[in-house]
Amino acid sequence: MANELLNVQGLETRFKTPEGLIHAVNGVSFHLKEGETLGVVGESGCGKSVSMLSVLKLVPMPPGEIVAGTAEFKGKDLLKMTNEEIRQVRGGQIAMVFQDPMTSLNPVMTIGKQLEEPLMLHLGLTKAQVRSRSIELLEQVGIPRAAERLKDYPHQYSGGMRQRVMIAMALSCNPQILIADEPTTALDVTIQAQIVELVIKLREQLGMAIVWITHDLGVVASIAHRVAVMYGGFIIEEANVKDLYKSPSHPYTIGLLGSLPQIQAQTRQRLYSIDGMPPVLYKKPQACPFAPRCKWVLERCWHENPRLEPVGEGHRVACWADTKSGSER
Amino acid sequence: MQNDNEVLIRVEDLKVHFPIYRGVIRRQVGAVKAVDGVSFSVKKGETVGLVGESGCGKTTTGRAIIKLYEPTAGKVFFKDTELTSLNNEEMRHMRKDMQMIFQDPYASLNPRMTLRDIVGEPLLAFGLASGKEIDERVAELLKMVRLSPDFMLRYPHEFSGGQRQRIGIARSIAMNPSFVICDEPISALDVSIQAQIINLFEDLQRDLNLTYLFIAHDLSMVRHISDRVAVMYLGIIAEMADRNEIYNNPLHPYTKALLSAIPVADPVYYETRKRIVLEGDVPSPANPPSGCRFRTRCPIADAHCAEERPEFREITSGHFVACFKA
Amino acid sequence: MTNYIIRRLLLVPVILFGVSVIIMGMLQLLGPIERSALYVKDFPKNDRQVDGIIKKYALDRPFHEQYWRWLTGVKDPVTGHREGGVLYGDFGYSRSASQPVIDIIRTRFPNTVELALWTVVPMLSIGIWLGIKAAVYQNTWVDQLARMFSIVGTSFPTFVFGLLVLILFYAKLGWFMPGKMSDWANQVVRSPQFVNYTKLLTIDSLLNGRFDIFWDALRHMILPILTLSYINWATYVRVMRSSMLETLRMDYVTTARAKGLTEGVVINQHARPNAMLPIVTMAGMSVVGLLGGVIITETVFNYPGIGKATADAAANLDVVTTIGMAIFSGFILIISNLIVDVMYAVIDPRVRLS
Amino acid sequence: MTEDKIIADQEVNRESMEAPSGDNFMLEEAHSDRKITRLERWLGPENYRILRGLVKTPASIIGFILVFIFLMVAIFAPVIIPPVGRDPYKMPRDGFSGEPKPMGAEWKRNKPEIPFWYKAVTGKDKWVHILGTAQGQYDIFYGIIWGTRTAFKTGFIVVVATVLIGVIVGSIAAYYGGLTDNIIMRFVDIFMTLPYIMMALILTSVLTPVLGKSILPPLIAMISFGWMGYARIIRSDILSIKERDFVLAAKVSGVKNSRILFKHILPNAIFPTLVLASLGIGDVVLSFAALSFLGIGTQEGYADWGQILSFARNWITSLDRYWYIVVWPGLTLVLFVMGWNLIGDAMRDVLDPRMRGKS
Repeated sequence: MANELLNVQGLETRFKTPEGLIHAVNGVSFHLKEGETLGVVGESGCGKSVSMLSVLKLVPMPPGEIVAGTAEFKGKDLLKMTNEEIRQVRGGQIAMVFQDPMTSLNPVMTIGKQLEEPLMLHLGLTKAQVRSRSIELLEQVGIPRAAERLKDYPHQYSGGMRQRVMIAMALSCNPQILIADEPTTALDVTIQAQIVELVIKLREQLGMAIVWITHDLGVVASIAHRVAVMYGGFIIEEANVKDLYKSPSHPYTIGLLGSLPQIQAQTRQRLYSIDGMPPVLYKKPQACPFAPRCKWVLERCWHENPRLEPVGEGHRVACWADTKSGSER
Repeated sequence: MQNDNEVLIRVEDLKVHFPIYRGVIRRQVGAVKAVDGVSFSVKKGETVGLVGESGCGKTTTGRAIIKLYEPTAGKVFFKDTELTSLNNEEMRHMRKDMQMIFQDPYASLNPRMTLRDIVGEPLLAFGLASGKEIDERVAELLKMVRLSPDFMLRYPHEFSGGQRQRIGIARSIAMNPSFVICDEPISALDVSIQAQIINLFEDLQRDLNLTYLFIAHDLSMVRHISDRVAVMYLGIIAEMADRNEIYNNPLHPYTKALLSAIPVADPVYYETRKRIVLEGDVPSPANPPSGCRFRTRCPIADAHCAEERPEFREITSGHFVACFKA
Repeated sequence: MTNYIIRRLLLVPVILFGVSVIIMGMLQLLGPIERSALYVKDFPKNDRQVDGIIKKYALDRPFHEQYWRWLTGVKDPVTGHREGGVLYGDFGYSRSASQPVIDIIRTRFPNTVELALWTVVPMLSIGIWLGIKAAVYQNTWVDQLARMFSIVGTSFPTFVFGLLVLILFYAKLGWFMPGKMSDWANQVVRSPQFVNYTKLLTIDSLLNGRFDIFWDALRHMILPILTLSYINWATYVRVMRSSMLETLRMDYVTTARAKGLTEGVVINQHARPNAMLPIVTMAGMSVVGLLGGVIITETVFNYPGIGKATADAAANLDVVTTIGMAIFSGFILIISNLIVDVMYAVIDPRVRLS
Repeated sequence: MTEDKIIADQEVNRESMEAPSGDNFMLEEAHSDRKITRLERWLGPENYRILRGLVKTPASIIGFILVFIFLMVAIFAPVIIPPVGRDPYKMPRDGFSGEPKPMGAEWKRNKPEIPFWYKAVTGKDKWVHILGTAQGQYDIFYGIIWGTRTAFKTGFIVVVATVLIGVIVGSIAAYYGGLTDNIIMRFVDIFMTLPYIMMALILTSVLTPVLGKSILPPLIAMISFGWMGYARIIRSDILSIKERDFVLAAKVSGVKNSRILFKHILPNAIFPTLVLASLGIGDVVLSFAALSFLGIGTQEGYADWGQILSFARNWITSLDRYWYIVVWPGLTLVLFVMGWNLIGDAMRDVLDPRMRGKS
């Protein structure tokens, strides 16, 4: 496809820990089109953050290790790039925003200094240009008195403001892709709404593609065009956002959606819950990782790991069972 | 249970201030007014939800009720007993009947004690059981929270977050309390586990006739489990009403904003929803704004709001609001 | 920050008071008669003299009176001449060195300062540099070597190390020697032509244009400097390594990398300034370490600084001198701790701007 | 689109999920796949991790071996070289000449009995000064072997005493808090301002006239100025544990204060202190040797490593000939301290806060 920006195939990443090898990502494939927002959803430890960090080779190595896969960005494999080449991509063409705005900014460096680094590095602006661009950026993300606040240190900003700075920093070089790694998880609901609103506004202005990683199905529904659900280091379902919420097809997705209370419901309904717990991936799953918790589980699920197969227009599911009928696909 | 109108807990104008020391000789220069005048009551058998953003004082309120923090002012009545005047030993005995579940399941269990010791500790503390009896009761409690009694001699680190939270719940119901404060019991858990724990809470309430004060920041979960909901902002209760009333007919501008900020797992919803996005951040509780606490972020505030603090008044039956404009 | 500095400054007299009380308190272990000998130049010859001293310094009185006399001294009612009084700079008379304690400090302290100054600079720079390298190349041979060096270093007692280098470089090779300077150099330095600008021999010799004396001084100082440095290197390498490792795991380092910054910028501009914070705190502690270190090092190398004076006095049970030295070094430590705290505040904006 | 429509949509979705809805099945499996040993159960996860981290690295194993060898030497000192005279800690002297005797010189006076191993190892019938003598004809080999006992003795006494004082003072400060805490900790600060070696030196020189020249004055001095670190650590550990949720939970469960302190707070707070303290033996021995080296403390001829080394101070100009006075006791001291430091270094790595919670 011509307008395909990023194409990741068969990505595998694992970590060495004192307890043994953790297989965090076990073969993740997805693509991202220009201007599109992809939501990546999953519970803690499902490998969603690690996959995205792997794409930019930001996984700490050691203990991390990218074992297999390709990640083609505009036709070039990011994973095969030299450190120097991928450095040019980071911050310039693909930028990231992290989960905890409290720890993601350098505490002993002014906001202004941290903002200007990518500008000078990737755009090669002069001092004066850098300054006016910094002020412009801060204003763009809604920070009042931007010129004065450049001199401030991160601890003088509130959590929401810091996340705005992080976004400003990420967008400073007009990246084609913004990877947002749970950017609102550490924030309060009203601040989260501010940030989501801001990103939607900036997306319209700048037209970048976004990968939005989160565990919150609600936030994804408000911002994503397409959603990938992850479990046990795999993508287990992927669909257009409306299709996914209207007709979830993987038992895990069904369970996740069912376990959320309905905000409109006037009477109390019992929540649907998934039994058991997410797996700890000391072994690379050879069968479906969700089988032990699945209510549709079939004999086949215990031996063979299903691959993502299309079930509808742009809707792919990795499951042996047809959740509509309960029988094998 | 709605028929039973007996009030179990009544909080009257509760204040908890933490002093701030500064300067050369560490003089007290002010106080963090974490809770600054909160009144509400919880009826027997019901669940009252206490929601608010971080720093609004909801956890402090919960801890002050059970006297983990000493209240600065105000009164707390449990049944007929006034708690703030009790001494430590008297309060210790009250805790047979009122319990608490903590937020972080990793931090709330002593890593050096077995499940038996953890769950059985309240029994031991009140000298109600010993030896075999404790084993039997602990096994029973573990079954009630759907954990295998075989786990009795294991240590907390062998369990996942959800399982640990079950252990904490088992401990809290060991003495058959009538009132349990749940302090953000699900916010540290994964989505798929949250529903398990919520269902467990509902089952236990039904089986043991428990009364809950359910503290959380997740409005949709609070609405799901609560009979009545109180919304806190910066140390005060902004609005309190029946669960459907507060969601269908919010009166306080903060409640409205909070409700519109809830992420709803439905993309279609966002095509029509009009969002109220609040400007700015929550002010510091050490230096709260004059008059109405919310006026600095309120879209409809006027000069009057800065001068006077709005009274927490009943608009319609059971619907309380602290706002002049309501 | 001004508030912070004022608070720290106000603490100085409090700590000094505490230090002096502890030191004086130790003296209470001795009886009044034994203590009376500590206060005077000549050992009292008969009972009347002893009684006189006890009366004069209130040695049979409660502790606070003794302490007060010790602080302020005694004014002779007839001559108006003051005797004793730490506050007036009278630390008593050193029997082991046959001169007033304050004179020992005056003549010998510059020597110790010279030694310390030469030690601190290489110690800090090499220690920090090696620690960072070890952290950045964690688990490579650089790291292993640095760790080994740090463990061996911290295990080597100063005096063993000092004696070993003496065997090698002095007794066997004759390259460097103990003491402060050769006899011929001593004569030159004492001559009126030689001007003592700073009392630091290495600097004064250069200012006087006497490169031969500078070289001589250096030959005497190299072994003590090495001895004082290596143990501190070892500690700095270890602390810097673990601090750097911790910093490299921080989110803002990942942010810096995600911005596309080069590894050099990430390490030198983002990680290092943060990793240095604990080092600044440690610098205060290493002044304590240095003061302990000079006692032994100066003794081993027969270097005439206050450390050797203290050791000699202690070996001769000359309590007055040791106490004078302790008060003096307590003072130095409090001042250096103050400087370290202020430095910390300057480096860390979270402290500076609060 | 209206709200009703949305709800209807969701109800449609619900229907497609025909599986039983949300009952809690009994959880039969614990979370952890790992086999959990009895030792781990007993120590708890944190302490088990510390212990495991300790025996895993090669450096700490070398450390343990070194310490073990020294322990054996201390225990079997009388077998290695039988004591001479009434006080075994008094180094036997072969005459009164100042000049040290070289290694292998014949031992003429005050010889110990010949132990069983001697002939087999050295091939000689009579005692020689295996490692030479120090000034005053003190036998260095004897001093090193019996000095090992001195080292363990001093190290053990000082560590136990300082930890005891530190834990008591630190717990009192942490438990009472407020003004008590403030006063105690300022006191600790003041003690910590003073350079350790210097204060130990002074107190020893004050105590020596009172108690006489023996091992006692330096021990008391080192205890007096060595406890503050432990007080600080235990205080901060107690304070951090005190705020942990499980302590609050115990309080809410109606547990009495004394039980909270002894069952919940202390067991979780004290382990790092105890482990670090036991490794402090190396430092204590080093300081003790330094005091001896400076010529204060024990009486001349007492079997301790620092004292043998101090003899070298008088022979600095001829150390090329008498190197053995420095090298053998120096090497012994270095190996002893290094043994403890190797364990301690591994310990510091495991106790490092950034490693916590990683398992």
